[in-house]
Amino acid sequence: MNANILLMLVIIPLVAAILILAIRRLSEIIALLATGSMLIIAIALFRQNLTYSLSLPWAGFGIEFIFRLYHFSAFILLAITAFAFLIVLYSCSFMHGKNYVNQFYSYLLISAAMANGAVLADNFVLLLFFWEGLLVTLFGLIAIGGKEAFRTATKMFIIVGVSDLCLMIGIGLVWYLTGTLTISKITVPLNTLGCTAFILLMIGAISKGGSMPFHSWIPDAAVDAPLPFMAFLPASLEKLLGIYLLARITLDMFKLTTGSWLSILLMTIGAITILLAVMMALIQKDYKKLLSYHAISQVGYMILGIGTCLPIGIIGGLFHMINNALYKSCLFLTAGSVEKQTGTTDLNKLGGLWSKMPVTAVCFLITAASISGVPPFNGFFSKEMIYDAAMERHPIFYIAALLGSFLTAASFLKLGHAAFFGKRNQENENTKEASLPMLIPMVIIAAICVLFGLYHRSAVGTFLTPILTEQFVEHDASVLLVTLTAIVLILAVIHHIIGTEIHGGGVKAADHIHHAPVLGGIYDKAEKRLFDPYEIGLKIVNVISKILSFMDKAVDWIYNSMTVNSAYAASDTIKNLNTGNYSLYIIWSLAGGVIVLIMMLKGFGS
Amino acid sequence: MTINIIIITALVTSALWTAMTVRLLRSAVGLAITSAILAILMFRLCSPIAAVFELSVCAGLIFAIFISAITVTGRITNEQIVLKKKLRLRRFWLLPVIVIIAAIVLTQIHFHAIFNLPAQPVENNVKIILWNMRHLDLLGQVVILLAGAFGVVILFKEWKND
Amino acid sequence: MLSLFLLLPLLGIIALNLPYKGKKDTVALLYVLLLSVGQAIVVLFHPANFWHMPDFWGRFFHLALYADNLTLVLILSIGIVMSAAVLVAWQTISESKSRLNFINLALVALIGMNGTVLLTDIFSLYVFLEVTAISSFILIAFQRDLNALEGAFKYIVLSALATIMMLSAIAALLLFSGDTSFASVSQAVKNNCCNPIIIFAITLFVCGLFIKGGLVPFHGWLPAAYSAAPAAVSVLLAGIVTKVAGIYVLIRLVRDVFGPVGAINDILMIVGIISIIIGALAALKQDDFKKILAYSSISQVGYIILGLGCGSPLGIAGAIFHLFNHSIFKSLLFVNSAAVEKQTGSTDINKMGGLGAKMPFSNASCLIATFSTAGIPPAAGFWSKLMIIIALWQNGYHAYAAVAILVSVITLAYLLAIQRKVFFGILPDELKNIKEAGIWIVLPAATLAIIIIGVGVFFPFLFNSFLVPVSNFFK
Amino acid sequence: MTNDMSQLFWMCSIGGILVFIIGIYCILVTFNLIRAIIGLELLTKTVTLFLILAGYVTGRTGLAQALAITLIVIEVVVIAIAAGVILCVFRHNKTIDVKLLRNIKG
Repeated sequence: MNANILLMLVIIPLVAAILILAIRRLSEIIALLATGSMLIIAIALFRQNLTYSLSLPWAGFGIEFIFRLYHFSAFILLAITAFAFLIVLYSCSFMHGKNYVNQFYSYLLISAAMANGAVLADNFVLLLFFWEGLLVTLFGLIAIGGKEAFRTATKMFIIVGVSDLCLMIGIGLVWYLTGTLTISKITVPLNTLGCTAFILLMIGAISKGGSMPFHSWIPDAAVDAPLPFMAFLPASLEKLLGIYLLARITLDMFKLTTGSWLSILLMTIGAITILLAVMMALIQKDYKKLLSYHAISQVGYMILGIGTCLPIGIIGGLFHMINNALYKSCLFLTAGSVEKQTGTTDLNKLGGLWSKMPVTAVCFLITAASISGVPPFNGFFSKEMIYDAAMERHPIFYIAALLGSFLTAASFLKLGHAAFFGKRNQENENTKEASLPMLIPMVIIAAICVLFGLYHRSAVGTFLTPILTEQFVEHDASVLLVTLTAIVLILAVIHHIIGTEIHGGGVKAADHIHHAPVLGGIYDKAEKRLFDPYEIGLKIVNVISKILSFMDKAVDWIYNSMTVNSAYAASDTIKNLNTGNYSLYIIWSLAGGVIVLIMMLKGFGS
Repeated sequence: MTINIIIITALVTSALWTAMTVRLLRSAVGLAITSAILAILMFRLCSPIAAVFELSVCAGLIFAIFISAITVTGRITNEQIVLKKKLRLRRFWLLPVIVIIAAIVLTQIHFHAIFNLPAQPVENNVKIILWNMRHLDLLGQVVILLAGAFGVVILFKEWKND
Repeated sequence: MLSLFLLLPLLGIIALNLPYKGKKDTVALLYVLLLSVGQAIVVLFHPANFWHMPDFWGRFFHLALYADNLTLVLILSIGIVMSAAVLVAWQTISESKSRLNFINLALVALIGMNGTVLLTDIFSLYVFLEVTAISSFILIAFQRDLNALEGAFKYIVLSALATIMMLSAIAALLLFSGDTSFASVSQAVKNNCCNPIIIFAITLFVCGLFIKGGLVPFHGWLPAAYSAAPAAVSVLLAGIVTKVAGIYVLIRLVRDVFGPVGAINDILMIVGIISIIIGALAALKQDDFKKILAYSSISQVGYIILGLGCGSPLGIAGAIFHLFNHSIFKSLLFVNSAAVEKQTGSTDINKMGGLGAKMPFSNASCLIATFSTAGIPPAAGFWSKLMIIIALWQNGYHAYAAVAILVSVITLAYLLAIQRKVFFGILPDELKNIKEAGIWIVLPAATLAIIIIGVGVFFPFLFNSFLVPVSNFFK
Repeated sequence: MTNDMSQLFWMCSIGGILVFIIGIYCILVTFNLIRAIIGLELLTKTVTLFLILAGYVTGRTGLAQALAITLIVIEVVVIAIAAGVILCVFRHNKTIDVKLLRNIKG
């Protein structure tokens, strides 16, 4: 196969996106065709398992257009294209009849193109180009949700923009340190500057992944943006990209070792993200919002896994990445089905849907079990690997991860209970199962979850092990850890049952945590977005801007009175000097000549 | 040497008169005289052909141009001259002073220079030099004369509203 | 075949003035367009056998002509600006006889300018400067408008002063060189570089050229002449005449003939920076479209001189490039002013407003020229200014570089004032029925705008193929 | 010989410089356009003198004469054009007063 095929992965969706904008009526078909053909190309490339490299002349100055395909990127490509295809399929039904359908598809395809490009890019500037392109489509996808969505979009734009700026500076630093922009050739020593560069790049990567503290736009977007967008971008695509980049910088470029403090930093970020986000998730009363906090929380596991710098942790992190992409997108899709069929995602208004929407309910059950780490679903195995690695580094990380697991399970018990079981709401009597194009992607993803769980060894062996340079032999999970996990899960169930008993209802099963003495206050503030770095930043910026505006006025005044007025005064003087009398002009010329002569003779003297 | 000094003094004097005299017509005559004296000086500086040119063109043609210009713009009456004399004197009295001071200062400077005399005898025949070696200048002259003709046609053309 | 640059226009003048009847003005227009576009094309496509072909006329005439890369740049600019000016004249002058007169004089100016850039003799230089100057005097005065006459007279007086300075310098140089060719003058200056008479002569010559080029404080005639001249003449005068007569000659003499004698580089830089500042400041509070452009011209010429005075190859290349750019963007601005003047009958920018909607082409091209003048990418002027500023910085003239950058802001301010007052804002009632200027104004404006953008965008290619050789010539 | 030459040169130069001063003064001070042109003419005389002088002292009278002749021809044309401009001004203003030729200011 020709290496030019790599270009097709970017060109096909772009062309399709333009076509969709032009031909409104055929948007679904074009999108399906485009994503389908991309998927086929990606499968073919993955099966070939070769390393391709494509280099085209571009801007010069070391900025080259290089695409490089190897095992890791082929795998990510496969995942991206597969998700793109499934989500487009789902959207065919979900988005039907809504406004901006063609814009939605077009942005979605451009996002896919940009993501493909970013994964394939072997040059940092090229990567940045696609990365920023993704930012733009992200903005567009959120913004088509409506007026409130525009605010969220702006919020996202600023948060991601700032972290992308960090990425840019980091790239600049790397360039300065190594003298090259070709990613596969870069090896950076971890001295002070190297560490700075790593942190900057890491910020870019994990903020794309949605880790704390760059997360706060995701829950907002969950409310405002079209749902397939959530399933596609924050749930799967962004995680894939962010973690892909994180893995590449930690594994290939900086060669982080277990001894480095950066590893601890990563693990700490991971652990904090897991805990805080899942705490927030636990108290949510909205299907989509709850999921979106989990989307943040799960990133923590991946960062924790990769941050351990142990083979098993890295493999676990990457495995968790793909697993999370699977079950999280499926979960969002079930949310979409519920929203489409019942018209709401408020958990208080839902309930007892399992008999009405059995397929959705089964899919939800499988994926919820998966995310909670119930064996034998895939989430269990990846989490076990991360636990293993975390335990090896320090028990505290393990405990954090395990606690996260407990809360995850608890929150999903609550979600499932509230949405699909329990008392049926009167309004939902006439609810029907979702349509086929919506069910197919859910079922496929749920099936993959089960398959990955059952055949986790071969999945890891096929997809992930080749990424590592060193030999990795998967060993059986340690009995102790599995036992602890099981205990935790059982505890979660018990907690849920007790909670339901106390508060009388699935939705309120976690209310005692919500209203616990200290936590209650914190939760209230968090709900009011007091802890949102963006909001805090806005306040700070407001104060600074007031100060600056005052200073600006002062400077303006000085500028006006000094510079402009003096320039005008000088201008007037010059105008008045030009009297129109040519004798005067002759005198100027002669005087100028005399001065020039004196200078010449002085220069000649010296 | 003495003759040269006399000629140069005469040149300066006539130039001064040209500048100072009240009547424009006299001024033009003064210019012609200055040209003639310059021509004499040029004769003495071994440049006869240029001197003839100077005499015929400057003392002749340019004098004619000035005379015609002065007649068109109108000659002034005697009363106006009396009136103007005082005003002019106020502006021009400084000129002879400056000239005399400059002359004294300049004559005090001891000037000595070695000039670059040609090693081999050079062609000094004006005709040969002008006609054989300076074609570009001749071309320029032709073009300038053409331009002058256009200028005269354009600027001296009768005015329609006259 | 270099003599064709002089002989073909001469032939044209003679043929046009033969006594016969017919549509002389159309023929004349086509002929002068053919010549000026032709000379631009000859430069651009650079057919080797044209430039190196032995001169057929050389058997009869001794025209010691010589062309190097600097000459080529100038020939190109002359061709472009001349064709623009002639087209504008065609639009702005309606009378057939006046058109013919204009074209005759334009041909004279063409001979003068081509001769000036091609010749290699310091006295012939004077002759051809006079040819150029005399044709410009008549061109300024030829509508016999009182203001134009005033401008012409001031130009005549100051130009005569410059001529006399240069001739005295030639006489003084003749004392040492014994000949008037560039080579022997250069040799004489080299051999007697410490002689006060030589220094004096060079100073006189350079000051004469400062007057011709309109640098502060030698600039008195320039605003009057530029602003009072008929529209088409302003294009010609501001675009190319003073650039050839003053700036090109300055570059040629200072670099090739005199060499860096005494403090000449310092003087060039000081005069340059003073011109930049004074020109820009004076332009700031003008009400007259053309006068703003005239002062802007002074300021921009200052940049050229500054680059020249900096002395490094990059600086000189920047100066030459800016010379080219200046001739393009300044003629474009004057074409725009011609369009506005033709349509509104005035050049007072306070009486205008909102013309942008009515005259979109003029507006857009004026904006492009503004960008080029102020040095905003991707217009061509950005690169030349950048080159000059980098050259200044590299040679340690940080203060000069800073001032050059600062004045760019003032440049933008006064040019945007034109934009704001003329093209934006509210359309006065008396200008409601205004239309875009005719095709012969729009066409050159569009072409010049395209050249500016094209040169700006393709600058990286031009840099190596075109500009580096130009500066290398001086080594 | 050279000393004599030197002396003659200097003497003529003094004459030229004095005429130059007179010419410049004339242009600067006069209120009459025609006299301004006469001043210019005086300046040109100086230059002619200088050229011839330079040719004489360096023994290249032929070249100097050729240059001087060219100069004289050009000078006539310039004077003619200037006179034409003055006549046009006279037709506008009915006077040739310099003070009325100061419309373009600033």
